[in-house]
Amino acid sequence: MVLHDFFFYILAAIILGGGILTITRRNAVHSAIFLVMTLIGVAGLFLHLQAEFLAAVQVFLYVGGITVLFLFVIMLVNLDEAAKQRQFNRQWGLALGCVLLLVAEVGYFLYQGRDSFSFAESSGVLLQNNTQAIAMSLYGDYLLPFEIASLLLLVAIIGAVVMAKKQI
Amino acid sequence: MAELLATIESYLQLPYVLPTLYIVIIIAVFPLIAGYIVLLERKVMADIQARLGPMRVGPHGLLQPLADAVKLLLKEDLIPAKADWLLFWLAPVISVVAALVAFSVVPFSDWFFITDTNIGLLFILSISSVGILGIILGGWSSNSSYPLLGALRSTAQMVSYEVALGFAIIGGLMVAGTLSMQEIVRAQQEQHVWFIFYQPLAFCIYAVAAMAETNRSPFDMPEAESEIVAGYHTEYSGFRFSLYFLAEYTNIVIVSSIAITLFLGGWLRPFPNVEWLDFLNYCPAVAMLAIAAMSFLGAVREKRWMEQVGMGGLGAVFALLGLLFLLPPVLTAVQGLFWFLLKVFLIVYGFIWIRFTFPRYRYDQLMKLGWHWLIPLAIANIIVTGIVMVLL
Amino acid sequence: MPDKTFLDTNEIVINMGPQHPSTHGVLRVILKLDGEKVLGTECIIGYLHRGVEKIAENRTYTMFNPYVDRMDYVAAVSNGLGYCEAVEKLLNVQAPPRAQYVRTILTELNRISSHLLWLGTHALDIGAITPLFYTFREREEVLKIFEAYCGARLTTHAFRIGGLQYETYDGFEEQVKAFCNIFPAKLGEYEALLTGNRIWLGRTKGVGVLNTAEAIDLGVTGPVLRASGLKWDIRKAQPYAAYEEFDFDIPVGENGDTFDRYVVRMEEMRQSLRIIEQAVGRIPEGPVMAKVPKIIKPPAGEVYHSIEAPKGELGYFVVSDGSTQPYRVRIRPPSFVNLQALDRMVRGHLVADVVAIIGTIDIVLGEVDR
Amino acid sequence: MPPVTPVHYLFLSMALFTIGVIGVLTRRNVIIILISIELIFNAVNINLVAFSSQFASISGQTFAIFVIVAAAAEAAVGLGIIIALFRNKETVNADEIDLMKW
Repeated sequence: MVLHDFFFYILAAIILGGGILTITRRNAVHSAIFLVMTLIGVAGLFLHLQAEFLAAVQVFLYVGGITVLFLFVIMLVNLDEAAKQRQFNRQWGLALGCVLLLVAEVGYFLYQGRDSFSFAESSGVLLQNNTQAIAMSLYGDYLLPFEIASLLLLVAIIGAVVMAKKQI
Repeated sequence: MAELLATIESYLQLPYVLPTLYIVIIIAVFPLIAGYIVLLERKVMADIQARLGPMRVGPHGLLQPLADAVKLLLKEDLIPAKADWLLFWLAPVISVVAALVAFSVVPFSDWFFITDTNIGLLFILSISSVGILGIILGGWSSNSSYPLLGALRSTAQMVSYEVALGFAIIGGLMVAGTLSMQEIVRAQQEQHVWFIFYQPLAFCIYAVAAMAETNRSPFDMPEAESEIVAGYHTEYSGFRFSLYFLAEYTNIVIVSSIAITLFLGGWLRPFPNVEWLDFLNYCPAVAMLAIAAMSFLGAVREKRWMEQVGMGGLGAVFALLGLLFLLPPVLTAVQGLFWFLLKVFLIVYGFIWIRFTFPRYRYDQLMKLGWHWLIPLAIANIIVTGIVMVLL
Repeated sequence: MPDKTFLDTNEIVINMGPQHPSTHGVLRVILKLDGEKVLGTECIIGYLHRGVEKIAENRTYTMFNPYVDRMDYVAAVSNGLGYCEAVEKLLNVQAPPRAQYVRTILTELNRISSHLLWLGTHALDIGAITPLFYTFREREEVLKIFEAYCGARLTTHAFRIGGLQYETYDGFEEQVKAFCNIFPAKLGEYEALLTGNRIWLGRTKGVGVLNTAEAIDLGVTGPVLRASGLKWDIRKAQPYAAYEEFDFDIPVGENGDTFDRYVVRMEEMRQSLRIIEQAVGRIPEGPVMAKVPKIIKPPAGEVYHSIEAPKGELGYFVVSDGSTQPYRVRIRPPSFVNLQALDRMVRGHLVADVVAIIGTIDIVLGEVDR
Repeated sequence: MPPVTPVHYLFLSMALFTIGVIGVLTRRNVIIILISIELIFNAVNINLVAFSSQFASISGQTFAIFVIVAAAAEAAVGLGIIIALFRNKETVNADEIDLMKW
């Protein structure tokens, strides 16, 4: 299983590298591109965990949908001016300190409880027919949340249109 | 000798060997095929427009793609001074990679495919949606007005038509009951029907949306040369331009492959379950021999001896192939591949035909067609299909 | 990344041309846009100005004749006809009947070739690539007739003051008849590609509407005016050459939109064919040149003569002071006047329609700029 | 090196989450803040899918789909707000958008 683990570390490197570059770039388009790198890394991780359907949805919706939306808005909104200004706000030191404290805390707990985690033996079998299983779960157990999610999307569409339109 | 064959066979049994071999074959051969699709397009265009088309390089211009490739590779590689060079460099690569990766689940025949996952079709859709990034970044990074306008138009068009495309595909998927490309073809074999007969509306919507998705005329708004010069690749030249070109033609083949797999029986021959039509199995051999005969006839009519030799050689190659295909094991092996490629050829021909027949839509008309007609129709199609499937 | 963003400005101004594939030459149009909607235009012309009218004052009447071919270079025969007839009017000379007939045939052939060129490029602007090649195939036949007649294909210099320089060549009538036989089928071919096509209808119907009153106010003439519903054709209103003797209809549009202008021009080609068919059967025998002195020295005076060129009313106002050179030649080019209607036609339409509307006016920049 | 267990995924997820939070808290550009929120969503998704694998239950993946839906809705509305904001205020810097009304 060395190869298997090796892929995990590579994907982790891609995800974290992409993430760090995402939040440090001056140019928002570059940020979006490194976001794509992270997203594709996460999709690879999903494949690695045998969540194939989710991996495809991740690429389809995130990379093909949300990122394109971001790029669209970045092009509509002129960011040349913004790229020349100061990139970080004034309380960045405080924010960083708090976040590191949080990380230390969570990391400590995770490290202490590391032995209680292990992959289920049957996970490979379960995920054989990944698409069907997700469909059954989505349209069976979680039908109500599914409908609510569709409603959420509808509201989001209307909200976005209302806000972005010049005159209504 | 037998030992060697045994060794080779044992290697071929290894899990990654065959797919890797196919990947190499596809990546190596496909640019050439794309070049010949361009030649086909130019020849068909010339025929429709009462001209001859390329005639100079090789007999009947058959070597034109090679000449074009050399020309494009040797062109100066221009990057506009104020362009974002990293993205300018990356954008065509994204386009090409996204287009070529989609081949990994295309079932060329019952044995010639790289992989067959249970999300095959969804995989192609998601990968081709990554290709949009290549276009939008290419337009933006050029730092010029026309490419930016072209990229915005292109993206809006592709995102809109992706919805219609997805809904049309769902119609076919409901009948097939699987996302795996091989299983879809097998389902058509088991149900004794091509899904185009169950889902004619979905096929029509798919065809229109696919044309828009690949930016082909009459939906070639992003490249409308009378309005916005050349759209998102205005600033590209030489090799990078050829990458965009390759991506465009790859996408055409990909959308044709989806249409064929989902609606037109994939690598199955027409009427695969009707026994008295088994003589159709000899079509590959007959087609090769027919091409050979036509090449020989053409060789006789050529004036220059070089071209006579060229056409004659071509005829000889095809005649040999035809004779080879007459061997039963070879015939069985090429059967699926032949029908798949024949169907791809016919659909690509249709694309070209439409391009040189119709005027171009206006941008608002295009959006209206997509949102007012195709998407509602596709949704209605899904609902009707669902009701019918529940009732039966 | 343009300097101004698309969001913060309601109006953007973009420049189209003079190097743009669909301005049909070196027209420069400044477009004021709201998004993709056109708020107004301004045409900048003059990139092809050669001072034709000024040249006329320094050349003799005969020497100036070839210059007029260079104005509307796709309808050179019509230009020549107008100029020759204007000077003939000044001289009070009548070209002999045989010359009149040949002039009519050649001018109508020229009208067909000009309309064919318009059709091909107009369709190309709207994105239909193929009609261009079909129309050029037939235009080639017309140009072959010109070439056989006078040795030139484009700037023909076909006519002389007082008639024709050359007798028609052997086989002229047969060649014209052969063209008349094949052409109706070819017209059907173009219409099969375009007329009923939904995309074509969508791109042309209701686009660039110019109603009758506006058309008259702006002084537009030719097919643009007739498509707006006014039955005005100088060939009928003030017949010249041999037009009086032939039967033909004036096609008229109803809505004055791009589609009507397309239909009117297509029908005009049919009517031109009718005229040619009538004329070619009965070209009278006789001389082709009237008695005109070697050195043309018209009496002092002035004359205005206009003809129905393919693009509209082409008028020549020639003032003579009794010398061998005209004192002043003023040319009323149809394209120049028709181009004024562009602004009225494009307002409220999209950028893509601007291309279609420039095409539908059928301008030739050589004539606009002179 | 020990074999990869869900705890590795949790650490990865935590790191990505942290990067996202840092982005949200320290950047001035609103669009990059939104992008950072996407990073946080992805961190959550990694967790969900890893646990789905640990407990051999598909629910985790189903919820990941809901998260993606929420992310899409958030992006659409968020970018709509940014466009409206930019039209009125000509800036995308979060610390300059400090009035309730203008």
